[in-house]
Amino acid sequence: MEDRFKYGVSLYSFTEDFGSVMSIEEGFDHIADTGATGIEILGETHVTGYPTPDKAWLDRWFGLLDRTGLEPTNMCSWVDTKLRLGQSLSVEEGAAELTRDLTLAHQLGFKFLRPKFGVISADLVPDPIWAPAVERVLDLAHKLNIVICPEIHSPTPINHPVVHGYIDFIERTGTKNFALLIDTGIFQDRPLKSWVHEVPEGDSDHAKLINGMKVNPEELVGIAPYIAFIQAKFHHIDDNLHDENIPWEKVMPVLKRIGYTGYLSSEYEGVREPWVAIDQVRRQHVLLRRLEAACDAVPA
Amino acid sequence: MEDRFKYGVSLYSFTEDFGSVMSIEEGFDHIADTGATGIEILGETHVTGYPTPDKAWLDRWFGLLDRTGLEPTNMCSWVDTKLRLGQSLSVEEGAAELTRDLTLAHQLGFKFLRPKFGVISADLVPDPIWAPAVERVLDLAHKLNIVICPEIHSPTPINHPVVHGYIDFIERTGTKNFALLIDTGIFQDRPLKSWVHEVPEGDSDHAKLINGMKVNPEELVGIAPYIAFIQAKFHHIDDNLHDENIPWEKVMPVLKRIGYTGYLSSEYEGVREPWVAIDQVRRQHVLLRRLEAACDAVPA
Amino acid sequence: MYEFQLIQSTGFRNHGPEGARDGVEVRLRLPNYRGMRLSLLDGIDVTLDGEFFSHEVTSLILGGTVYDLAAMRDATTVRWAMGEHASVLVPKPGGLLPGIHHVKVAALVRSPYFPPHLQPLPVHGERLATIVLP
Amino acid sequence: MYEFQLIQSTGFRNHGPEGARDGVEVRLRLPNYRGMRLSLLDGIDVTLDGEFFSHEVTSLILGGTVYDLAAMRDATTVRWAMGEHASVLVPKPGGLLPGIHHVKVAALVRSPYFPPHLQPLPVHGERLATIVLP
Ligand SMILES: [Mn+2]
Ligand SMILES: [Mn+2]
Repeated sequence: MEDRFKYGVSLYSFTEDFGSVMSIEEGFDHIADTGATGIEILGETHVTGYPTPDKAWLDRWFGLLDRTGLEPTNMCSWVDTKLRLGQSLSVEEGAAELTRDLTLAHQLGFKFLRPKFGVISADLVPDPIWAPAVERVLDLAHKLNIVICPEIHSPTPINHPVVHGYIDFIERTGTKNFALLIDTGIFQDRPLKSWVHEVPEGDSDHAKLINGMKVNPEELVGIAPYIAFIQAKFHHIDDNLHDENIPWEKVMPVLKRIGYTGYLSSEYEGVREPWVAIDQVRRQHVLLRRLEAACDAVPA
Repeated sequence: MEDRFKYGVSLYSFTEDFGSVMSIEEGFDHIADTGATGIEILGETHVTGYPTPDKAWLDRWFGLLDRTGLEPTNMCSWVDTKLRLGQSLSVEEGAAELTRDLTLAHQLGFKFLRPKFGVISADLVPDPIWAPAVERVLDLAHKLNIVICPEIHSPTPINHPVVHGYIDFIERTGTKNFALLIDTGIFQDRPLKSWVHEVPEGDSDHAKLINGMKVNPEELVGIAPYIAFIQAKFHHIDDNLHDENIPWEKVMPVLKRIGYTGYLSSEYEGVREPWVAIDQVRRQHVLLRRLEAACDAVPA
Repeated sequence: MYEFQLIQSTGFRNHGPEGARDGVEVRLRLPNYRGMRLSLLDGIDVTLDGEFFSHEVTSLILGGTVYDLAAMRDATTVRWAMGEHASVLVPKPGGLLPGIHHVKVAALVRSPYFPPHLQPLPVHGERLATIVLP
Repeated sequence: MYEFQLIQSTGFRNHGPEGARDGVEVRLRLPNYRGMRLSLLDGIDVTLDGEFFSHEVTSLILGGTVYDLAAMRDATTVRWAMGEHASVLVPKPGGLLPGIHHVKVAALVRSPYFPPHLQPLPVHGERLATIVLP
């Protein structure tokens, strides 16, 4: 079964739970009980004492990995280029943010690091320091065996200058330590019934984010060699196991066809209520595994 | 201010929170922030490892008392006379249950122990082992400086053979270590809007429990010397700081008149939703303190 | 910490060796506001997608030990503590298929301080829950 | 653990010496799904019973230190961590009377990965909350 997907869950799924009804222990248990093998986290959310957790927390972390058999997959981080009002981070400072998170991710056993760069425009062009800052830490990433992957996330589609820029960077540097992370929210093709994002209603992006980018999953084919990790973003799976927003029946066969064998890491982002995500993630895993089995049953 | 009431809170108030959205640390913080000085608990609910908590838990307990300045008031316990199907506890077994809880209550620093005895009739007459079982532990209670107080709780009113039986016991034994605990639910004089008890709708007690016993607070006068502790049971205080069920404006002056200077220990028992009790308890403390101040302002 | 609902999302799973499932586990929070000795629990009725399993045929898995109704009634010194999960084991050969299922439980709890005619009282839970793995 | 709501029930209290209160504290959970450096918070507007206090006059008490807006903007190395409470300090001489009050807050959060025209975005909370002690 070398060519099967790997199933994971991001603790981000439990955003409405974490800190008020769930601690990291329960998060591990909920993930492990789905049969997933990987856990994804947000460094600044889930690591107590970030970026330098104390020994007690580290013992707890490795104890939980050990008990549940989960492996750390991707750690999400931020490069807060607008940390100061009126003065953006320099390249050196950006590289320092990346170094901080590469170091922590490595310490915790992660293989992927997703940095979210600050942007400079309404269409989310990242601060141009991203390229030289990443270039400065490629050697470190190589040494730590971590792939840095920027997230292709709605409202940025696949065919977009930002994505082209990332691919040009990979080609120019020849690095194996920088690749793309796809957030499946870009495939959303039906409107959200509940709006959970921060973007105000009057904003030009609002309709796009509500209705979905409707990126054609076939577009994955063109960027296949650059995809390192997939966040299986979703918003609601109904009582008939039907995803109301993401066309998994179109996405999964393409992922099979391009030979993706990495993680599908659940990212639930639905109604803002506690105790909803736990079962939603379980539903998604049934749905995805069922679709994968159907794909595998068809002779290639 | 020697003649003022003492204000406390029972962790029972947070029944819909405890274990799913609140741990004991938060319970202490919520109580301390009301300005209360006392904390009441249920042994079997709030003591991890009951009846023999380990050293780590005990350290935590004393650390919390120390940090918040709260004093342990009453510990609630049960004498489960129907522990076995078809065979009630013997007197010896009942005394052993009491000994178990006296020991724990003392270890944790409590001054009162409320045992809830199993009953033998529809009108809640306690199993007759209660008297000889209590009698066997009176010396221990004396040695540990703990007052054992059965709870006078709806649907049992003040003027009832069960209460008379407790008073006869006190008179007969001359003990200072057995006295009455009054649950202010007996004064409820308007119907509950939400029903949170286990008693089924068809049951004869149902209407009584919904509508309230309407015990006249003046009846406290006749049992004044026997009252050791008061659980300030309530169900809903509305946005105008008006208690919808308990006539505090009648209860508080009587408590003043009989010279009660013990604890009013909040017992919220309203809608079964998390994050409701915390503010309801705060409302009750404002209401009770305001009524007490009004009583104190009237020249005696 | 418990999920708020009586029937927990996590822990709803098939029981027994993969490929030879012999039952279904339904994980519960403590069906009481106080920890209790197991002999105060008079078994748990479970209904899975409309199929009823009486408390006389289900068991409870607590702390790694399986208690059938007789064993539960004898367990006067075993505590189901506040904060501790337990699972009802429903004897259903083959288990359930992965997917969303309708689950109902009634935990029969004896509270000796309640009137004798109200013993045991059922504590009810009902929800849709998901079995992930076959 | 946090209460679920942004504005916490506990920690809503008067500030300053008893009898000479100089403000009101409104305790909040972290107004973000990730811990953040304090310089990403551009202050917090508070409305108490209809009386508006701009983020330019309120302060934040975090880890025992009081940050006014200027100090917050400078605090590029101080973190408001997930799980940590902080309180907005509202300058209101005399404080509030014990009782139920209407409280609104807007925490102004800068998220550099959001478009520049959406900086800062307000994170809103509104509720009735109770001051217990004078
Ligand atoms: Mn994502
Ligand atoms: Mn009571």
